[in-house]
Amino acid sequence: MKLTVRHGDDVFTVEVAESDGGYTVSNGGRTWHVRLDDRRGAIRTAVTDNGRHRVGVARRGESWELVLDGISYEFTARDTRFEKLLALGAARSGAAGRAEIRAPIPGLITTVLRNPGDPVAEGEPVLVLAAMKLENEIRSPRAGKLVEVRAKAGAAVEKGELLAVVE
Amino acid sequence: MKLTVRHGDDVFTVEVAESDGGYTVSNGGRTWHVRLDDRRGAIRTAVTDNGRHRVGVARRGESWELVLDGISYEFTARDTRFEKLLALGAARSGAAGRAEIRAPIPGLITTVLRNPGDPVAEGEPVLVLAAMKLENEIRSPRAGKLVEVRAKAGAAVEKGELLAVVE
Amino acid sequence: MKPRKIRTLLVANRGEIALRVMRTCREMGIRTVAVYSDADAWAPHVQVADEAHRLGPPPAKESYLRGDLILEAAKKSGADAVHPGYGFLSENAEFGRMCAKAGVAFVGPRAESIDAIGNKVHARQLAKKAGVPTVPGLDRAIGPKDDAGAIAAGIGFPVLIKAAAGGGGRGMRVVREAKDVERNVREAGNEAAGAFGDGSVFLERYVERPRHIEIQVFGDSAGNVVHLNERECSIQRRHQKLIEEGPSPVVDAALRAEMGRTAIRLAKAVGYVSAGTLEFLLDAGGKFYFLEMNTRLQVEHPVTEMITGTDLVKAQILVAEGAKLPWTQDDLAPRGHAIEARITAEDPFANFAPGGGTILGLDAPSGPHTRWDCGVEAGGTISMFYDSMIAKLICWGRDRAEAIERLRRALSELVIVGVPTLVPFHLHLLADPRFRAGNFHTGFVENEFSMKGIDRPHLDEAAAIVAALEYRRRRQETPEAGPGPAAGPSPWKSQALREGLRG
Amino acid sequence: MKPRKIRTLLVANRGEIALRVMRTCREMGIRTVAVYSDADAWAPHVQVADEAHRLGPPPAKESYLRGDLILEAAKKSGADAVHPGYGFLSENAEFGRMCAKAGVAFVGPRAESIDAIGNKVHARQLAKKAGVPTVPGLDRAIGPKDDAGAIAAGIGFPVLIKAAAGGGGRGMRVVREAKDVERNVREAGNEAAGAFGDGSVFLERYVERPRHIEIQVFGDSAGNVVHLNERECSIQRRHQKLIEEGPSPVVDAALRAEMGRTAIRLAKAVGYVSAGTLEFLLDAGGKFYFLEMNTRLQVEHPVTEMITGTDLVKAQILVAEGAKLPWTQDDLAPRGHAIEARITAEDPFANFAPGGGTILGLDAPSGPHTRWDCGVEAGGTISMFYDSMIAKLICWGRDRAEAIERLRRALSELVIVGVPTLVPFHLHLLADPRFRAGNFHTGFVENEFSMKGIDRPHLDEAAAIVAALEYRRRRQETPEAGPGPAAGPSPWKSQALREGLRG
Repeated sequence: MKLTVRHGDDVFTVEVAESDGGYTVSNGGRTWHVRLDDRRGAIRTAVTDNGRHRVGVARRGESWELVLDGISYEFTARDTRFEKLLALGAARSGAAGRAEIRAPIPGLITTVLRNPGDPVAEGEPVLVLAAMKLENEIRSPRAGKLVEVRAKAGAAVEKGELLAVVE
Repeated sequence: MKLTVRHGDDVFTVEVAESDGGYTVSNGGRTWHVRLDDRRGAIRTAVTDNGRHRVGVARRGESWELVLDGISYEFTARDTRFEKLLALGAARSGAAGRAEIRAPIPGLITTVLRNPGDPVAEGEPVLVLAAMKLENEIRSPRAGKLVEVRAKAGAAVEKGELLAVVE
Repeated sequence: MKPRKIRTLLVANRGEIALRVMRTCREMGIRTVAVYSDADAWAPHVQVADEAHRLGPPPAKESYLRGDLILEAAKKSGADAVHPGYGFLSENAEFGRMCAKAGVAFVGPRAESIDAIGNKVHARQLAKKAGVPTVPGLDRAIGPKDDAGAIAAGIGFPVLIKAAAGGGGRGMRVVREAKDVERNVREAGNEAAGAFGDGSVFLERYVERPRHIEIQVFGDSAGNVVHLNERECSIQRRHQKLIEEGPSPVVDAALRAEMGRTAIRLAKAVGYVSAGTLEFLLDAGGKFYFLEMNTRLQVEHPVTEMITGTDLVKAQILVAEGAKLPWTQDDLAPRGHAIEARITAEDPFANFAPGGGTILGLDAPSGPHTRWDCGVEAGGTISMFYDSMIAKLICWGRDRAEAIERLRRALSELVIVGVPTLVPFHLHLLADPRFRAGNFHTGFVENEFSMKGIDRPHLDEAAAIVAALEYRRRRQETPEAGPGPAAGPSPWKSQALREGLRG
Repeated sequence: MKPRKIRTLLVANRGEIALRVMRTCREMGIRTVAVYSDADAWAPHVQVADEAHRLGPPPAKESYLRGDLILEAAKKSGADAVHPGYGFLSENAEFGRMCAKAGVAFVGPRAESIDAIGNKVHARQLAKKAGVPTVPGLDRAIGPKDDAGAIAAGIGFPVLIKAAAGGGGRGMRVVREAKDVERNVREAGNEAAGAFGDGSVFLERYVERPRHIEIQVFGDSAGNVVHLNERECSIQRRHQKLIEEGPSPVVDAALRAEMGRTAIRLAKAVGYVSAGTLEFLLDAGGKFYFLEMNTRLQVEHPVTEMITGTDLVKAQILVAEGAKLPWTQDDLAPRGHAIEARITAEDPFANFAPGGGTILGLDAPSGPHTRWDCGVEAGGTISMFYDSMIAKLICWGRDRAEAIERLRRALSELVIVGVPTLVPFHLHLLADPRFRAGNFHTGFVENEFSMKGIDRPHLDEAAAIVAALEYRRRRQETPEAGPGPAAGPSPWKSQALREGLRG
């Protein structure tokens, strides 16, 4: 089976197959042998050529969380055929000039610094999100105009919630 | 809902209903209020009138294992209607004069002391079951004749496996 | 205070510290009462208590900071004492007085002590009076008529602007030039007013590359005070401690004795009862300056418990019952070395951004000389309403090197799924040669240590594991692939586990 | 032995002791190699190791007792040392010699020491020569031509028949009358032959109501030997220890020093290297008699580690590398009190019958001065092929009373689902006034303490909880009852958990 595994901007297109009680994952140049224990819990053991790892494993919708040596990785893993369909869809939407500002963590909006229609520079703070006793400035990912500001001071927001749109 | 809850020879026939975010369990004279946390794991919290307990919970087929203050209880819990059907079936089978000797724990049969056809007294050792570095004598539950001996020396047996029959 | 036995104790806190206090209560045969906000209805501290009462909605102001509701719960449950833990109401003198009025023992210092020394400006004045060295600076809050720039120049640059109330780095600024003083005083005042309801700030000399050394003290109502040695807490970021250890690698027996004597003198000057901590700055020349006193149990108290073989919460309760200190100074010589790593839900690869969520899996470390104080469990939530502390991991060793290696080992056993954690930071820091040599200061993490260049070293390996997991999942979910999810060498085991999870 | 650093160590054991050894290895930067039988393919000790090798089918004789296969695995993995743990090959001198021949360090005493003192008859002879008091008896095995009855009469009744090899109570019988001697000697001989492959037995006076006190010793290859104080192990049943503690409530400093000196003298007489334990009987008059020496790490070694602040496995490895002892005698004075409860899968309500099965749920205790050494995990199996040990729980306190209360608290946090455990026994014993007063002996559990009359005190409450669980289950599984199993106040959480479990 051919899979596309993504972590942020890193993409691994790999061929996976069963072999010898485990799995062979090859990435063109490099090949990994992976064995997994057969329990169902969120913490398992994975054996690779590199050693034996106690890993955390969780799946939420399309993404996998993997914890290895204390480090948390968030991956998506898709069949390459599906991946191609998605790419097709994205090309059609034509939203290349538009950037969405979403809540990176759940929290409370304490201050909205800019209004709809305001011009913003790349990296300019647009609002302040308080979470866990710390205040976090949420900045614009690029220069442009704020065409939409959904965030309201005092509102609780979930992770990923749309806060504002820059064009 | 009316349930019959059994633990060994102890039988509790109770009426259970939802009440106030929890459950009311009444046993004629005594009434318990029980609240349960809503996680799915094998260890939960149960709040009763008697206090708050961290309990172990497992279900295997018809029976529940409950661990409370370190003590493991094995219960069956059945709808009383079902219970009546079972009682009916048992009365029909007419196997009152027959006693089965089953393995109380998984282990290895090391010695078979009696042969089919042998008379046995109540409490007389019939075979020896080794488990966890200890040898356990398995005794006849009543006086009678061994009509069947399934156990074989050297065989591994599961918990509950039929070893012999006394009539 | 008249001696009386505490029979039922309400813990006015949540998370790991509530559990930790309840453990000691259980060991002492004291009934425990938990209080909780709606965010914590089935939290571990609620599950473990003998009785539990709801306070209110999730925000702390509507729940854990509501002294009135807490005392109502105490009355309902017949609690004769309240332990405040740390944070929340622990250093609130007014709450202490409310407890006294309600006839409930407050397990902590007397309200007057909190008043006298809880405010940093008062504490400086008290320290001067008691002959305890402080950082050169202004011994009062800056008023509207003061020429802050001139005062700063008099003290000598760089200066530090600090809020008189509160802590945790809020309202704190370093100023290196006269022209920046006025503006920063104003801004720090606003920040302090917002955070603590008290906008007063003061100035002191900024000590460069200092170490944060604190002395644990303990007093009883008969006026006895002992010290329980120092803790080194210089590994911090934005004034949040990340690693604490004891003894300090730079404090020798003579300095320890001197700092201990100094701390006792100041604690006695306010008639201090219960556990308290005096924070000092230690400069590169080995001179120490009193900074402030924390009038409560500290997050890092297990470090002291491991090296001195004590139970500070037990001693707090005994002293609150009117008993004398359970130790003499001679009983408290440190043995070996202990080190604590705070395990918070912060992502060291994303500038320590906090990340809440559900803990999907949790494997705790254990074994020789390893202590795990945890406030959550698998299935529980790290909520955005409170701090991001998940747990504390503390290891003891015969010497500092052994303690550090043990902590690395224990960290390697810890697996948390569902939220990011500080674990990668700790593993990297503990391997740093400067840290291992004991060569650091309070600015070390922010200015000299970096997580850059170690960005997720196992990325390709992790991707390969995910590919294998995803492959297996697809094979198992596709009907033609075989007998379904229970396939594999041990279907019975999986079956039993699923049934156990169903109920 | 030439000093050489151990880089890779194979642990020839399983369960908690394998994990415990690997923890120290990880702290020392030593690679670990696990070996396993088919019953343990994904057991925790296999998961934690850096490398793992299969030995064979589940029975120990075909796996963990196969010294040849173990050394093959050592060769394959490049291991330069083997740690045997306890049990299995740990006191097998022949295996020690096989290791030496293969150029692999055996982390334990020299084979000659095991030969010299591992056999109880030899040990008695050695003890006499070294002027160490032993129980009056026969200093050689009984031969076919001996008149066992006459020998017994000469020693004085009651007499104890003991196997020269092995331990754990096998082949051991008390005889109170001359007429029973012959038969019991024969039967004990048969039992010993079956268990240890050596049917020789000997006789000694049976000491009534003795206490089992053992001294931990440690030697290095330079001939230094120290003792690490005593452990009291009188709480036992059928010669299986259930609770161990240190210091003993009846050993004072003078007796400790005397027993320690005696133990060192005997250890030096055999040139003892590494960790070893000398078992003594202490009679009601305070006289002690040497019984036997265990030439390995003991199950209960954590008791000693907690009161002395040591890591005995680390010291074993250092000494195996050729280093001198890491402590002097003066470093090893005990601090406070430690007590260990063995958590085995045995049902104290069913005459301690072992009960194997799958561990469906496991909540481990933790917190202040609490150590948890566990060999299994949720989802794992207690197999009938090995002993029924699940874990050891060890607590430290400033004094015995505090240690006991802490252990009770920690036991109250422990939840194991799937197999019966000793927990109810421990809770009941720790509450017993005779135990708390330190007033017991090796026959206490079997003859004076009873679990009768405390048969499942919460039965009706448990039944009510089961009824509520069953009711909920039926409501959730019946379509008309609502939205299915994800119903309840936190469907998202349940959802996430199920997804986490699916993968």
